[in-house]
Amino acid sequence: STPSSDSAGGTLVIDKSFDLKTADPARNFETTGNILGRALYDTLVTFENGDSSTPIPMVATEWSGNDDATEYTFTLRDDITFASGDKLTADDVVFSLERAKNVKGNGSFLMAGLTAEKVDDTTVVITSEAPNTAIPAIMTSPTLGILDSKVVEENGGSDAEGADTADTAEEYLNGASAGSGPYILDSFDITTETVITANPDYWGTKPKYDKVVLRNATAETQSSDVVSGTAQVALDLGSDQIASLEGNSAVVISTTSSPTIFFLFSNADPAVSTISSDPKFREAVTYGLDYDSLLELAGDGAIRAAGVVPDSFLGALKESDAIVRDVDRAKAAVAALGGTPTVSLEYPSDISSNGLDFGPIAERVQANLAEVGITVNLSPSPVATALENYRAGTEEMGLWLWSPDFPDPSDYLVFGPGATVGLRAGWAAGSAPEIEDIAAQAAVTVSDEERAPLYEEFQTKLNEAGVFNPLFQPSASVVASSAVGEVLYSPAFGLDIAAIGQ
Amino acid sequence: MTVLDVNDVVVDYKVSGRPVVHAVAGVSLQVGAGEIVGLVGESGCGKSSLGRAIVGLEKLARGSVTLDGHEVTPLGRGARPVADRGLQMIFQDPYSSLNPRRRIWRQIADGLPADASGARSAGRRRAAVNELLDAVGLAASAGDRFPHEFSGGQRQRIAIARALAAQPAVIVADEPVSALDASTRAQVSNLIVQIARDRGMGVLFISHDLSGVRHMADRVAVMYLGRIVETSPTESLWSEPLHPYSDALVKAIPQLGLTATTPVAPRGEVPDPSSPPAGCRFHPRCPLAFERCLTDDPALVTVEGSREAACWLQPAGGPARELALLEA
Amino acid sequence: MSLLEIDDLTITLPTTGAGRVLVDGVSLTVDSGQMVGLAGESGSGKTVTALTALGFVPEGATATGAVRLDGEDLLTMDKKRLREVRGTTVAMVFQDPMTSLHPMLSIQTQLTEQLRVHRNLSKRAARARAIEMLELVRIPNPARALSAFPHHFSGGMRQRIAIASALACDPKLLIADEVTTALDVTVQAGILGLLDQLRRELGMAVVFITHDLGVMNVTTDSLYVMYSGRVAEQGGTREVLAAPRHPYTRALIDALPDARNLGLPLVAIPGEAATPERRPAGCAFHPRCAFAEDRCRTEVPALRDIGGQRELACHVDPFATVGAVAGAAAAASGAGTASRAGTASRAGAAAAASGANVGPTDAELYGRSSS
Amino acid sequence: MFGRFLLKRIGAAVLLAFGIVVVTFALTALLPGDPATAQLGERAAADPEIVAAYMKANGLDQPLYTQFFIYLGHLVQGDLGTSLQSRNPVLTDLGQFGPASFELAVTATVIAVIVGVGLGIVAALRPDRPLDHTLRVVSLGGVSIPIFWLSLIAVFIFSTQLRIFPSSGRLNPGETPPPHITGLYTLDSLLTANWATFGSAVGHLILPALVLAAPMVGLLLRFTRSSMLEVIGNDYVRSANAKGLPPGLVVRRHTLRGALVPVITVLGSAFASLLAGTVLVEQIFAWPGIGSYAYRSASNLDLPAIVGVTLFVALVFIAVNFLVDVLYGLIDPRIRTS
Amino acid sequence: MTAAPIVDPKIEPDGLPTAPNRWSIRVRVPRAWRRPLGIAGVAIIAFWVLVALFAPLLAPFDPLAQDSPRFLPPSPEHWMGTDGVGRDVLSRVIYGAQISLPIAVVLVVLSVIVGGVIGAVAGYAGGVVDSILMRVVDLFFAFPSIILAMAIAAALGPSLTNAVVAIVVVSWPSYARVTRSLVLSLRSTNYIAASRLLGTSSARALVREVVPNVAGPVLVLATLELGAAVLLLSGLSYLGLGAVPPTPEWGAMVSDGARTFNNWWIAVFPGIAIFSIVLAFNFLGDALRDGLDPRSSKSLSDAEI
Ligand SMILES: Nc1ncnc2c1ncn2[C@@H]1O[C@H](COP(=O)(O)OP(=O)(O)OP(=O)(O)O)[C@@H](O)[C@H]1O
Ligand SMILES: Nc1ncnc2c1ncn2[C@@H]1O[C@H](COP(=O)(O)OP(=O)(O)OP(=O)(O)O)[C@@H](O)[C@H]1O
Ligand SMILES: [Mg+2]
Ligand SMILES: [Mg+2]
Repeated sequence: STPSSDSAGGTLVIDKSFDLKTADPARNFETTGNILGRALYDTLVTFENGDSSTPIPMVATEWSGNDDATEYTFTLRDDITFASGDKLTADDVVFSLERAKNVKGNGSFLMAGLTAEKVDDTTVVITSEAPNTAIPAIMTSPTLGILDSKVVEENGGSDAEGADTADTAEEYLNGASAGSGPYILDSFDITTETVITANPDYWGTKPKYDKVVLRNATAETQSSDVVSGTAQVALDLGSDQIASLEGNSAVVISTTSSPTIFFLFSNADPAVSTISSDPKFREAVTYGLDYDSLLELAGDGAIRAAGVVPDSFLGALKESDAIVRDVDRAKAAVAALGGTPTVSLEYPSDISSNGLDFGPIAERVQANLAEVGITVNLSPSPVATALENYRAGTEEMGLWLWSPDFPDPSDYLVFGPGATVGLRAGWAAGSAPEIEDIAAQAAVTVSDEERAPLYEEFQTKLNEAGVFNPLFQPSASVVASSAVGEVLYSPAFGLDIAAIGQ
Repeated sequence: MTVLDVNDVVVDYKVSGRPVVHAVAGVSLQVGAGEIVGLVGESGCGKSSLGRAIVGLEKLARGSVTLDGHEVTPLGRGARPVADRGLQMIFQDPYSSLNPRRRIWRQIADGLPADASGARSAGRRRAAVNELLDAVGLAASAGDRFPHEFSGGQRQRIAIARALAAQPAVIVADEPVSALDASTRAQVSNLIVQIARDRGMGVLFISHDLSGVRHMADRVAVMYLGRIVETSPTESLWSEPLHPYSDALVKAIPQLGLTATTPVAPRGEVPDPSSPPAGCRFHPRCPLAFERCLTDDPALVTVEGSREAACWLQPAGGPARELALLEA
Repeated sequence: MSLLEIDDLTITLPTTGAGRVLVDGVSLTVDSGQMVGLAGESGSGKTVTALTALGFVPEGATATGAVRLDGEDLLTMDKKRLREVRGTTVAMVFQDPMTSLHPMLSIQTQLTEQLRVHRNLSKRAARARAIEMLELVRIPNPARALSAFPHHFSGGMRQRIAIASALACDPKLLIADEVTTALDVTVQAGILGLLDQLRRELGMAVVFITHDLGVMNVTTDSLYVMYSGRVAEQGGTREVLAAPRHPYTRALIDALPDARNLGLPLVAIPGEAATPERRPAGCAFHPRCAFAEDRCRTEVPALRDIGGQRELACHVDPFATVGAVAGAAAAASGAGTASRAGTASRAGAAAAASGANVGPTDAELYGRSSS
Repeated sequence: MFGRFLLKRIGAAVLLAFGIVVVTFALTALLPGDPATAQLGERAAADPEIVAAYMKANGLDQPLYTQFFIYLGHLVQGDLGTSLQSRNPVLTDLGQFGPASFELAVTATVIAVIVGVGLGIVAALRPDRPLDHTLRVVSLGGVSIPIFWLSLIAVFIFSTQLRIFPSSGRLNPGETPPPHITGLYTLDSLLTANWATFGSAVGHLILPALVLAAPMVGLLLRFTRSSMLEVIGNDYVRSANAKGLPPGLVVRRHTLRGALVPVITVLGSAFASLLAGTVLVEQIFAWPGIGSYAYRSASNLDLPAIVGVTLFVALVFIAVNFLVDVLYGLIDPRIRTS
Repeated sequence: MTAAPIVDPKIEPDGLPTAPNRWSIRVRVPRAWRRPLGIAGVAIIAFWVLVALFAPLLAPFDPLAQDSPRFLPPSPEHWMGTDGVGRDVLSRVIYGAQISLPIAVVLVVLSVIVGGVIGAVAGYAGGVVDSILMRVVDLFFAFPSIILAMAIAAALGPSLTNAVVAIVVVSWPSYARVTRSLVLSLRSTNYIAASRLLGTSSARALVREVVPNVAGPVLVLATLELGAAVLLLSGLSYLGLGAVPPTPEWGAMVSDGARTFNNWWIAVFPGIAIFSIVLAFNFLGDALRDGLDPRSSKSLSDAEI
């Protein structure tokens, strides 16, 4: 029963701290589900393993957009068959995309404003209401994995409007996969482990491992599992745990920076707090934070977030553009505020990202700001409760993270005033017209050359406003047993299982 | 002069899932001032239940208890009416009858009537307590101690002192000496007799020890299975009992002396009080039982002088018939 | 050879400081078929002494002397043999029938287990024997009783079952420790009758322990009166109780309500009983004794033969002659009169009624002289 | 007699279950969190349409009292609702996680009984000797040790360092669970003669069960000892000794039988509280049981699951107590007949 | 007719084996403590009380200062090493005593008050009042305590105060049960009956006669429960439902250390602190229980589970 990993055809055990909810790609939008979805379903386009900058062909061999980025045409392969024996056609693509939109799941927003239409059996056109250069990038999302429409419909699936109640295929999809990906679903369990086996009829490069076990394990156990050989790949080890594995010949560690951004915000809504909404306070925070000491907590491989857009994305700010701590300026700002400003900082206490907990970061923030005369009371909550306040925009200060929904800087316009995340920080529309203008412009600009400076400017202005303080991008590490070799972190999907050992 | 009049008292115990136990099934009894009335009977016949019912610790299912002409009410939530406090009780177990956490004198002082002025001078109360302690033969210094520092006999004296504090007209003493050693038993029995005589206080002395009762009581009531079967002056009961059960009791006592004979046990076992036999309750064990006893339940009637009996062999209004002769 | 011979038994419990002597130089013999009584106040060592006849010594205590049962010394016997002896040669019945039977085991188990162990009987044979035993102790419907549990029986019946259980393996000696104390007089009379009958039918010897001198008087042949771990006086039961020689025996009798002292206050023994922890030097009874002399305070009186097959441990022996008794009575009676005034009429009636050979004045005498 | 007893018990259980549903619902009324936000993703939660659809789909748009009555209606039909997290019927989840916890708790109990009762007897047979004093310290140590800390140390020593036992889960990764017969992997694999799985299941079970047993060992040791001592002092044990019975028989038949009743009470309560108390251990050993389910449900505001788990554990508590009473009856005839 | 007592007038309270004077109360309580485990318990508790009182003097560092390197193993400078944000673990363990001890006491006092009053009322009033109150107690007993605590803590948000509330909610029933059973057995005692016959009202008898007798056993239970309270509190903190960072609470510290257990010192030392104080309370409670009379200790052990 010991999993063998040295030879092709063996079993691979991957430790992951589960946030799995469903195996129905259209309803999934969590990391573990993405890893699974990536292995079970093909998407129109995808990314090279370890990369998230340039979409590459998958089901679609080629694609092109019109000039104002409102219409993209995808040409499909015609040699893909599903397990049922049916051929993958444009109908399946349209069904899958429309279904993802209409089931109103966590990932449905990807298709918001988009419509997929079949032109012929191998051509699909996606139109957008507004210019949207991110469409190819969006199409890489495992949420938009392509299902065997016939099988899914037979099992209660629907792609029509009202699918949120009409579609009942989830139960079926939790028991069997209806895709054309490199793996097929063997057993699905959201708490212990989910097993997939190689798809014998896969049209692309055959994966190395016949059977892959995705196993739910806490970060604490992952490290001992991968050392002892219980698991071959560990995905959630934080830098502190990795540090203890350094030099261990049994494992290979691959570290890159993750596109996740940890950020702090000070609520700009005077109704929530007269202190945090004061620009002087924001200045004090912005210059009072000791970004280097925070980066230290994030560990080796983490990098300073100069702006909200992560470094690997178009339009990211250079590290040299990042805010530098200026204690005097911060103190002066505090003095201008008068007294000892006291605020409460809320953060989710029961989740971690890339092995990083929010607690120590919050404690450090507290210590940093104490140095410049700001008293911060920490208010950790289970994420379920904290999210409620966060999303309602009632947190005085918050410590959160943002992971890209798709690898395009447009995903970061939500930080603008009046946008989703901006509102959570009490930053109402109209409170910073200049930034809003830039954001609006960036959203509709098609060419990369023009887009990049716009996003840079957007971020610089965000930093100046100080509502959001981007802290760092943590490192993303994958630890694999040396028999498996280096396993790359995938910024877009978390992990590309089929690519392991290739 | 009768101070305590117990009239047709019934005490029931209801335990869910079981038939009601008539622990006391219609008992009438009088105690005069300065009189010591013994109440004897086998274990479980309802002596304690009757005693507790008399002082108000048990609810009466029927009947009444009258003290000095006014009816005594069972204890409620509130404080007991002053008039009822003339009835006090002394319990069998000297260890559970005193609060282990309170000093003796405070426990005794609880019973002292409030001063006329309402003022409760601690000094005066303490003096009263000392007097009571003296009356039961304890040094005043005993008042400052806790119960665990006393032996069983001393505790019973303290319990008596506490009961005396309320200046009772009648004390119900529920086997006050049966838990004590023979020699201590003598001391406490003597004390009770002396106090009753000195203070003109009635005593209902419950006991299963007939020879002890013989020594103290003026009159003895014999109880069997919830009923009183005979009430007689002590010596009459002893020398010529009216009821076969009284006779059996007397004969069962092992005696001292060179000529003492082996005691004789009545036949049979004590029946279950929840399902007493029909007719006379004693008939299954009675050597003299005849047909009528199997069906009709004899009432307690005055037989001769101050003697009462509940037996078909002893007709109301007497004369008393000697059982030994009937047997022969 | 007597069935049970206890010879100069001393049991000491080593505790920090002075050891506690529970039993001090007790000698006792029981012949076959004899019923021997042990009397004395609580804590005088009756139970501890009797239990040595089963080879039981209190946990941690050391016993010196000898306890010979059928010639074998139980104190030096090995454990296996001791177990054989228990139940077969000697058996025991305890005071409280409510607790001496196991509440959760059927009567059958409790009656047959020793038969199965000691006699190697089959289940069926053991059962037959158990029925026989229950019949012997007059339990109605024995077959049904076997499948019942102790709580189904009244106190008297339980005590009879306990006796049946003790007798199952035909012991030669039965230790009955206050077997009637917890029972009503009527039930007690039944048990006493039963014991008497069994002794006659089975020829069994009994060591009978009780506080109740009345019970002692009518049941036992010979009597040992113990005080504070020592034998105070010993002899034929009726003789001892009718004419006690030890002041302690006398005091015990005088404290009993009886026809002799009817109408008189009962006479209590002053002071508290000596305990192993606080045992006075010399004669342990001397602080409570009206006749104590200097010698009593220092010198432990030895048990000596006083004729009539009686033994006494008292230096003074105040009741040796009637004359001595009368003299002491005269000396003390004056002081006693005042308190008696209230009960004088009853006392007179009682004196007339009293026919016992110990006159009421003796009792008064005793009470007075101690106060 | 027994039927009446049973009926009374069932009545009490139903009343208690109702009380628990009421209290849990009342509690959820206090919860500030919004289950929809807790379950929905970042973007989805920002879309009021999706939120509304979600609320409607899960009946969360109704006022609480309506939800309560709807829940009660379903409850009497044996439907505990659907978990918001797993989207399985809560009953299905309980069916999956219940046996896991049960297996763990039963194993821990068995270990604790063997060790605790055994040592308790040893201590009672030689009271106030050095061994007894040592065992007293052991027992107090057992009930004093923070179980989460003990778990961590056990994992660190036995899994990470010595690698004797696996640190998490019920089986090796990828191993197929035995066919579902009882849901207890050890038992199921035994029943299907699946030795490899059995070995793996046992290997995974030992460490958490040992840790979980530690406080129970302490409790049982102390209770057995004091209960034994109390019984040893009883006349009926003296009687048995006076009958010359062999010491083994006296202990087994007389002493132990009398001493067992209080021990069984403790055992019953301890077992019932174990099921609820596995939260910490299951958390650390990644044991997919009721405890971790409860923790996840509580922190994700998964109301149907919270109510379901609470109800389940309470019913187990009642059932175990009932079992204890029945056992009493078997051991103690006085209770059987009265 | 004079009232000259027939009985020996010189009878004095005898000296029973216990000390025969009014010192008895003072002599009796330490007797339980004199057992070796009792002494050990008292000593450890005293140690921690002193540590808590003099924490500022004893702690070598500020427990909140993050100015040391992270993850330093134990060394002469940092006896217990440093944690993940560079705080001195020893100093945090020392300051932790200032949190765990007073909170455990507050917790137990609150539970005793709530449970004691409810139990006493139920036991003394009897009848319907008793039935209703006891059904409520049953309900809380059947309620899985940690789940209840989790739900409460999750509902009200993690904080020490809320954890205290949660623990009180789950722990008062055991006091209610003990108090009730003690009161119930006392209610039928003869001294209560005697006192009532002398004219004491039932409420007054409860206060004057019952409460002092219940106080002892409840105190013992409370001592034992102090340990349980510390455990439950640290358990909740471990789950992130109790103490809020950067509070140096022991359970929370173990939880911090659990993530990187290879830096064992972060979790091990606070764990030892918890263990030692709980053990001490149990030692003391156990010794005190030995000093109780059998009946009370039986009600205690019945309730303890
Ligand atoms: N509280 C009670 N509940 C139910 N039954 C009771 C209660 N108290 C007494 N009984 C029953 O009532 C009957 C009479 O009991 P009671 O105590 O009055 O007898 P007693 O004559 O005092 O006996 P004893 O000599 O043993 O003290 C007994 O059968 C007893 O079992
Ligand atoms: N197992 C024991 N360990 C220590 N001391 C004991 C033990 N058994 C009895 N004693 C002590 O020995 C003394 C004699 O006790 P014993 O039981 O023989 O007295 P007794 O005459 O039978 O009294 P009772 O009439 O109360 O039964 C008492 O002081 C008692 O405390
Ligand atoms: Mg009675
Ligand atoms: Mg004895």
